[in-house]
Amino acid sequence: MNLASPLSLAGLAAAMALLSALASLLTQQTPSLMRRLVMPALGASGALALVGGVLALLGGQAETLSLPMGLPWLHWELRLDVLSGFFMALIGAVVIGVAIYGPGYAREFEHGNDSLPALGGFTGIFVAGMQLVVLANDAFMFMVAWEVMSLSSYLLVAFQHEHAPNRRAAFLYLLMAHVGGLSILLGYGVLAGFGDGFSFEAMRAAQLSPGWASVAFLLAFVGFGMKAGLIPLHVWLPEAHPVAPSHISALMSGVMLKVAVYGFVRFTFDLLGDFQWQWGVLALVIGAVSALMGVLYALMQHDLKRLLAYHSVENIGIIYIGLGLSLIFLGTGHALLGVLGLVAALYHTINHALFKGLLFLGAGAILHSAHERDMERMGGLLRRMPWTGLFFLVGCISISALPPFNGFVSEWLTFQAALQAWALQSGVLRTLLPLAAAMLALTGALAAACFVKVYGVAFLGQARSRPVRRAREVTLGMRIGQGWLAALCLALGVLPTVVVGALNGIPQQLLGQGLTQSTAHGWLWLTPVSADTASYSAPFVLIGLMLAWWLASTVLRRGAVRKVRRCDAWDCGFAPPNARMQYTATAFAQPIRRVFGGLFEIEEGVSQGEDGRERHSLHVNDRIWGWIYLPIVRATNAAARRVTLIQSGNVRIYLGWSLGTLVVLLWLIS
Amino acid sequence: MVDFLNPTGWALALLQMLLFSAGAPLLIAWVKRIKSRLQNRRGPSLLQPYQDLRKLFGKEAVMAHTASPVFRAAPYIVFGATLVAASVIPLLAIELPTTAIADVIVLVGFLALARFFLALAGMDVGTSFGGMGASREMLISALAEPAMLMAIFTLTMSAHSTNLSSVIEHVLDAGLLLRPSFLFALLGLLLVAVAETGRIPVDNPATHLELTMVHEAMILEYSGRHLALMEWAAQIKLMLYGVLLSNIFLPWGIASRLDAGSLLLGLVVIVAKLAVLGVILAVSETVVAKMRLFRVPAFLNLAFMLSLLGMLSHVILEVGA
Amino acid sequence: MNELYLILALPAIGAVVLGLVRNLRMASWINLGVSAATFVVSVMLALRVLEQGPMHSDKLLVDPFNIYLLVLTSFIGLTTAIFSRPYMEHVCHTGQCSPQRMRLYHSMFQAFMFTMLLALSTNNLGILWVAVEGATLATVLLVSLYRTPEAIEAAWKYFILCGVGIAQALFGTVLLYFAAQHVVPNAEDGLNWLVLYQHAGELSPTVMGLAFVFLLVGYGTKVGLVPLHQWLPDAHSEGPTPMSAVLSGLLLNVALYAVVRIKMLTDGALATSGHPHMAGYLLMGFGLTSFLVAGLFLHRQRDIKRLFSYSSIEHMGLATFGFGIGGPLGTFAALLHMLVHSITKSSIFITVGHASHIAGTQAIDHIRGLIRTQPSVGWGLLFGVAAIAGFPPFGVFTSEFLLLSATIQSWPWLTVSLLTGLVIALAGLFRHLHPMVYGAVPEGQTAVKVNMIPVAIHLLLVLWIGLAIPAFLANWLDQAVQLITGEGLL
Amino acid sequence: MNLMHLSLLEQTMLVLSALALFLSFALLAQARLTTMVHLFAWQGGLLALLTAVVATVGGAHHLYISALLTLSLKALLIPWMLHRLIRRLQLERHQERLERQALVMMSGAALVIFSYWVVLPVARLELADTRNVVSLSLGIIQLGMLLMVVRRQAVAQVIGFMSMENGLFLAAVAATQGMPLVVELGIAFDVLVAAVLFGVFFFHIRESIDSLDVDLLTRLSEAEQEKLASEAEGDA
Repeated sequence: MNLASPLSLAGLAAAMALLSALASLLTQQTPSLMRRLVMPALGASGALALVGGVLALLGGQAETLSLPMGLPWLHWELRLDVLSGFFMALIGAVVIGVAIYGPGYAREFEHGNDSLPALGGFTGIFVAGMQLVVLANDAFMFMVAWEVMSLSSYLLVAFQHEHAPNRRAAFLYLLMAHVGGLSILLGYGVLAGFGDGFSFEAMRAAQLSPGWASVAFLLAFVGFGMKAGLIPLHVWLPEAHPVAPSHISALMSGVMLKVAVYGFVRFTFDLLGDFQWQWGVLALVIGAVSALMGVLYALMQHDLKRLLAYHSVENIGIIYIGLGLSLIFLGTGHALLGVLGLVAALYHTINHALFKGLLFLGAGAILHSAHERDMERMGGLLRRMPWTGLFFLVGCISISALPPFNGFVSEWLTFQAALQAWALQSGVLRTLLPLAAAMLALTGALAAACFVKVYGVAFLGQARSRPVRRAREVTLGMRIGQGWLAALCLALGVLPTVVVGALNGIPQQLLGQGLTQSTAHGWLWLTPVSADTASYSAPFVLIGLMLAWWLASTVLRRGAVRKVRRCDAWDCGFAPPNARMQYTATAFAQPIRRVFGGLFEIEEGVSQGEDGRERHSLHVNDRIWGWIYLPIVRATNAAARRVTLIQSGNVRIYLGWSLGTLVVLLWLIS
Repeated sequence: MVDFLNPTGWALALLQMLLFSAGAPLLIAWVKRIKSRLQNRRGPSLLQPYQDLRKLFGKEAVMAHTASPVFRAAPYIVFGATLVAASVIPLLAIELPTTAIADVIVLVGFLALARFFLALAGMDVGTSFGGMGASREMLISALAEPAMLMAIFTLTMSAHSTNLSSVIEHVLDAGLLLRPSFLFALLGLLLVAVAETGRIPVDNPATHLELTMVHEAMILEYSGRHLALMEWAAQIKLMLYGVLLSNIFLPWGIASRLDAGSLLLGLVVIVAKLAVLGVILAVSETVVAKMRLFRVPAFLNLAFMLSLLGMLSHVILEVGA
Repeated sequence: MNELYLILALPAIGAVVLGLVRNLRMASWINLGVSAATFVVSVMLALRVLEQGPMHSDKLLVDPFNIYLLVLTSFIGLTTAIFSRPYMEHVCHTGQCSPQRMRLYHSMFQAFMFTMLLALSTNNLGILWVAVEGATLATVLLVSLYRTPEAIEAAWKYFILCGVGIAQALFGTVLLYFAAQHVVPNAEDGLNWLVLYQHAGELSPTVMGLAFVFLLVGYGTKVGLVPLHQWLPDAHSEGPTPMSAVLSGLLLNVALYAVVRIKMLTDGALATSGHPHMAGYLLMGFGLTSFLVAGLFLHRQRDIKRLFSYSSIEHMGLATFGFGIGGPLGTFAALLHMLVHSITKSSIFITVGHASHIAGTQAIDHIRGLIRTQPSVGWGLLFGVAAIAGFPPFGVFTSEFLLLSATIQSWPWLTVSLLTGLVIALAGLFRHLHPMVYGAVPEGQTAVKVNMIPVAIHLLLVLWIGLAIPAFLANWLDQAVQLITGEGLL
Repeated sequence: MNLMHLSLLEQTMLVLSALALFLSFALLAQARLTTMVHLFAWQGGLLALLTAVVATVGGAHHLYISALLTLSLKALLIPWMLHRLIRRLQLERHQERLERQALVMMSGAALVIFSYWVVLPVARLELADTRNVVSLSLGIIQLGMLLMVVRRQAVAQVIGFMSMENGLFLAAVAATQGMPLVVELGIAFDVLVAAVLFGVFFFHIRESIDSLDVDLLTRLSEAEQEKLASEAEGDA
């Protein structure tokens, strides 16, 4: 096959990632190789993935390649079709940013006892694993790649394992990842049981009874939801994502969750086929709950990375809302609207990959130059790190779904999908969908609140601690890495028509139907269903805003006094404000905490510090943990304690067991 | 969809944008006037807001040492976003090219964008009041947004479109129907509008009493042209909601053809509607007292409930209607 | 056949010679040499069998089923010998064990290898019994090598329990012989495997059922099936680490091998009777119980070697379950699982040996921060455990994957319990592993001289199998499957 | 079955096996170690005799060898070794009263009945001319196990183990007229080695816990670890 074909590019991408993993073994002796060899290789992998993915996405036809690996009767087979092409491109886009950003960030590990080979190596394997998951064309290879992805990311979570919380997080992550993996495996098992064998072709051909189809769907939903971080399966996510090195957090939150979404889409829309609207309802409800709870928990955080991790839960929720809508429409026979939901979900998928990656890189930049993750100790960073500040602002606007950035477009599409509820027969569904849309609206508004808090507390105002006051702008590479993602955020926000046009290939392939109308009126106009139902022209919006700003800033200023005098803040004439008088993140979230108090487990109190001062302490905990997970842990430990009674230590009792077993067996067979 | 090469359409859009920016202060003045009348005061002249704006534009701007570029950019962004939002709403006529550029959801997006930067500006200087105002503003808007969208969804679902022109057209074509869903939606949207525009009982634009401020707290540090832009934006926002309410629920009189006569009619009608709305607002503000911040959620839940009722009654009572 | 005789002769002679050699260094080298020679010869034999097909005399027998176990056995014997050289030297320097006992150790090591190979290659079920019993006798003194009270207690339990168990097996063998006498032409070879296998259909079901139960209980004790397993953790944890490696890498396999051979006969005999799958059901029951119970046991461990011996029980349970399910896929999976488990587990025990030298104790609570103290050991342990816990790309995942798919095909609902067990086991392993490998270096813990080459070899092998099952191995296993189930997979 | 149809030798065979079973009961009941050794020796003797009888009945001449083997090994050598051990361990006077002796006896009887019930279908097959001796031998085996379960004394346990071996041997002889010779030899060798090793272990145990009471051998138990664990949790 020719080397320029998308698939071979994608394959090369995975190979390059593995290569960078190998290369990083050399960094033990010469740390500088991290900068000079490992990260460039990773970037190359990303670029190849991006190119190959985009080509496949536009090319539209699938190609396969069989590798002499795996089981003797089931060789690994790579397959690059439109869907996997899209996700390859997504992975590539973020990986490029990370690879440009990485060297500067990894420099701090060159001295100190964290091992660079581990960092580079596992990163490479991690990326390769994700790319292979997307490329896999049989359940076995899929599971191998999937678990490799989990394992390597687990090792990256445990990278700085001196800190006990990191170890705990890694353990929890590994455990839940394993549960999820097994659940997925079981789901594939059901499909394989009805089809013949574990190759995806066989599974597509499989004819399932509705009952078994639902079982398979549930297994897949749980399995992929576990990785994607749907509530209530999300508890590992806010623990694990923050403790990894920031560019890894960007990969985990930005890309790995999307790989989970890929798995779900591949499983449900491609392999499973004939849809039932009840699935959609499940996805919709869980998605809506995840979105709302995710953003609410995020609002309660003051650890920046943890906050971002909770926002991943929120955005995954939004994606699943889109998928749920799609399933509902498909299940009730409205193919076109189903396509709309799917496209909205996929659009949000790539958007979230971009801006969440961007935000994590920004958080990493802060961590890198101020060594601070706690927002309560930040402040005024915009003046110290203007570029990071700018890019972070872009991220904030995008994730808050504000025009003209990308986050808005996908949420707009989701709304459009939800608003087509009138097409449905059942009145219940017709009310459910707008309700979900209202939840989505609430989520969006709360997200905006949350990021006003983040940006206002971290980047605006005055510095709240010395290291933050000393913070300096990060290296050029780290800035470019962020800038790349920021630029993409804007581009996807302004040119939605192009993106949707490209995305169209996916439903074409999976469902045999695309959004015929969406781009019917040229690249300027996004008209998902039809022109008079709804239309959105992002370029014009951008132009309009620019125009208005220009108007306000020039026309109105004509004649006005131009110069600006600097002096102390007025603040209603109180004493000039100092850093400690600023509104803190906790204070900012207090009204919301009070309004939604029932959802959190709040421990608030005043304690006597060792220096005799009174200290106010506030802990907001996840209720889910106590509701679901602790009981399981207790049950396991109790069972383990019971079981140890077999091993009493007295040899006579052991003999008794032996005799008893014999007698019982003899009695059984007689 | 409307043709975009029709210059009159664009001219009209530009015209109504100007009308918005020009008329907004007048509306405020009108409301103030009625209020003071109701309180047995003479009240300021109807031109007072214009004079205030002129004065502010004339003054030099003062900024705190700690203020960042965001603080400086915010007024322009807020004003711009609000203005663009306003340009999307059919004021005099339906056939607006701009309504195709941005539908009602985008409209909400524009307002959210403005709010986002307003709140950031509040946080920027790092005063306690600014933060307080931002925090409260975001809470209120967060609670208001679902109610607002729910109300709008009620309309859009019966109109099968989120394009404001189409919605209004739909209502016009349907003729005068007494729809329970619209009734509830209207009430819900009214409450939302009160909350979003920072009027009593949610917020009191006339006070600088620290603990009750919301909007004022955020623009506390502004002065000169910056302040002017912020104030102006707020006024436009108020008018925007007024027009939205009146033109969506009672669109009669709005020009569906682009000739001078109907446009003039449209102008007269909209002025009348806004005048009435202003009176209602003034009356309600005189009879109702400002409520504690933590009563606001209840207020907005009521709004949401009303909108939800609207949606339900649409689904249950008006299917196929 | 000559290679086969050579394979048996080498360790036998080695045992005798090593019994006489006084010089410790020389002894360990001889031990190494003999193991290496055995391995080489077994590989040669394997190649022969691969091209010429099975061969047998009336005493000995080589078929695809046992040849792969033969190679595995001699291979693990070799790597363990490599590891045991520096390890036992270290033991001697710390004075845990006197030179003449080292002589015993080396000689018994080879004696054990001899019994293992004999048990695998014999064509006579009686000799099979004798060999397995001999394995017990050879290892019991090694378990008590350090002469600590614990060691002696462990050895005593090992001795008594396995002795009693094996006695049951003998009774089973007698019954088998009894059943055979009336069907085989010549009563003398009533225990000759091949003959029996030819006449399996004619054996009286009643007697065979009875015999199978006794043999299952007997050899099952050696496999470590719950609730007959109690000797296993003790013996593994108290014996010298190389011993633990071979015990859990080889002895369990050989015992399971015996069980499977018997099952083949029983299935043949019961094929026409009322409940043809009786043997399979019993194996499934025992396998599942062992798997789940052992998984729970993992959670409460405080001794690192006990921990991994329970994991051995768990995996043996899994393999037994696989054989119980039967069918080409299940059997293939079980065979593969035996293979990868013994490779992985022996490598883990080797690493654990080093780890306990680094920390100076086997108590999990005192083994800390291995990765920082000595990265090779720390990562080795981490990856070994990841492999045994069934993470790809290591081979254990492959076998477990196949096992699961076999289960889904025939017993869909059992998969749930299997998955639960896997998760419980994973949690049990990693909750102990984490503090051991991660974290900062504790006070006074220093690196020691280690030889991680065997570990690397083992893990690479498992990795290879996990990424791509080599064709020859696949065919090999497939022939074994054909032998056991009658139908092939490929 | 009807004794009438049996030849005298066959009848003696049955009598001998019955006696062997009785001896197992006696072993179960006997408190004094030395006496147990004697009983064990007697059992071995009986087996040897029985083997010889079977040999003459079935005309299986290789059985004479194994009869000789048994006599020398089970009746003379091993008992002698045990005696020496007991003397060197100063256990001549050692007595171990069984608690709940009646219960043990009853369960022993129950086991015998059970094994009879188990083997019944086999006997029904009428394959062997030596009717139910197999079930007797199984009974002896199970009694041996029972003995090991109820006796706390290491030596007593070993005697139980050896009497199990006797049971096995009886089974082999009665059911199949002995195993193939090579197997016989192998078994004999194993038993011998086992006996020697047991001897070694007595001393090891003695010096480690200066007693031979196996109930004291409970260092290695999860229950113990359980206690530690709970303490650890208590500290934490």
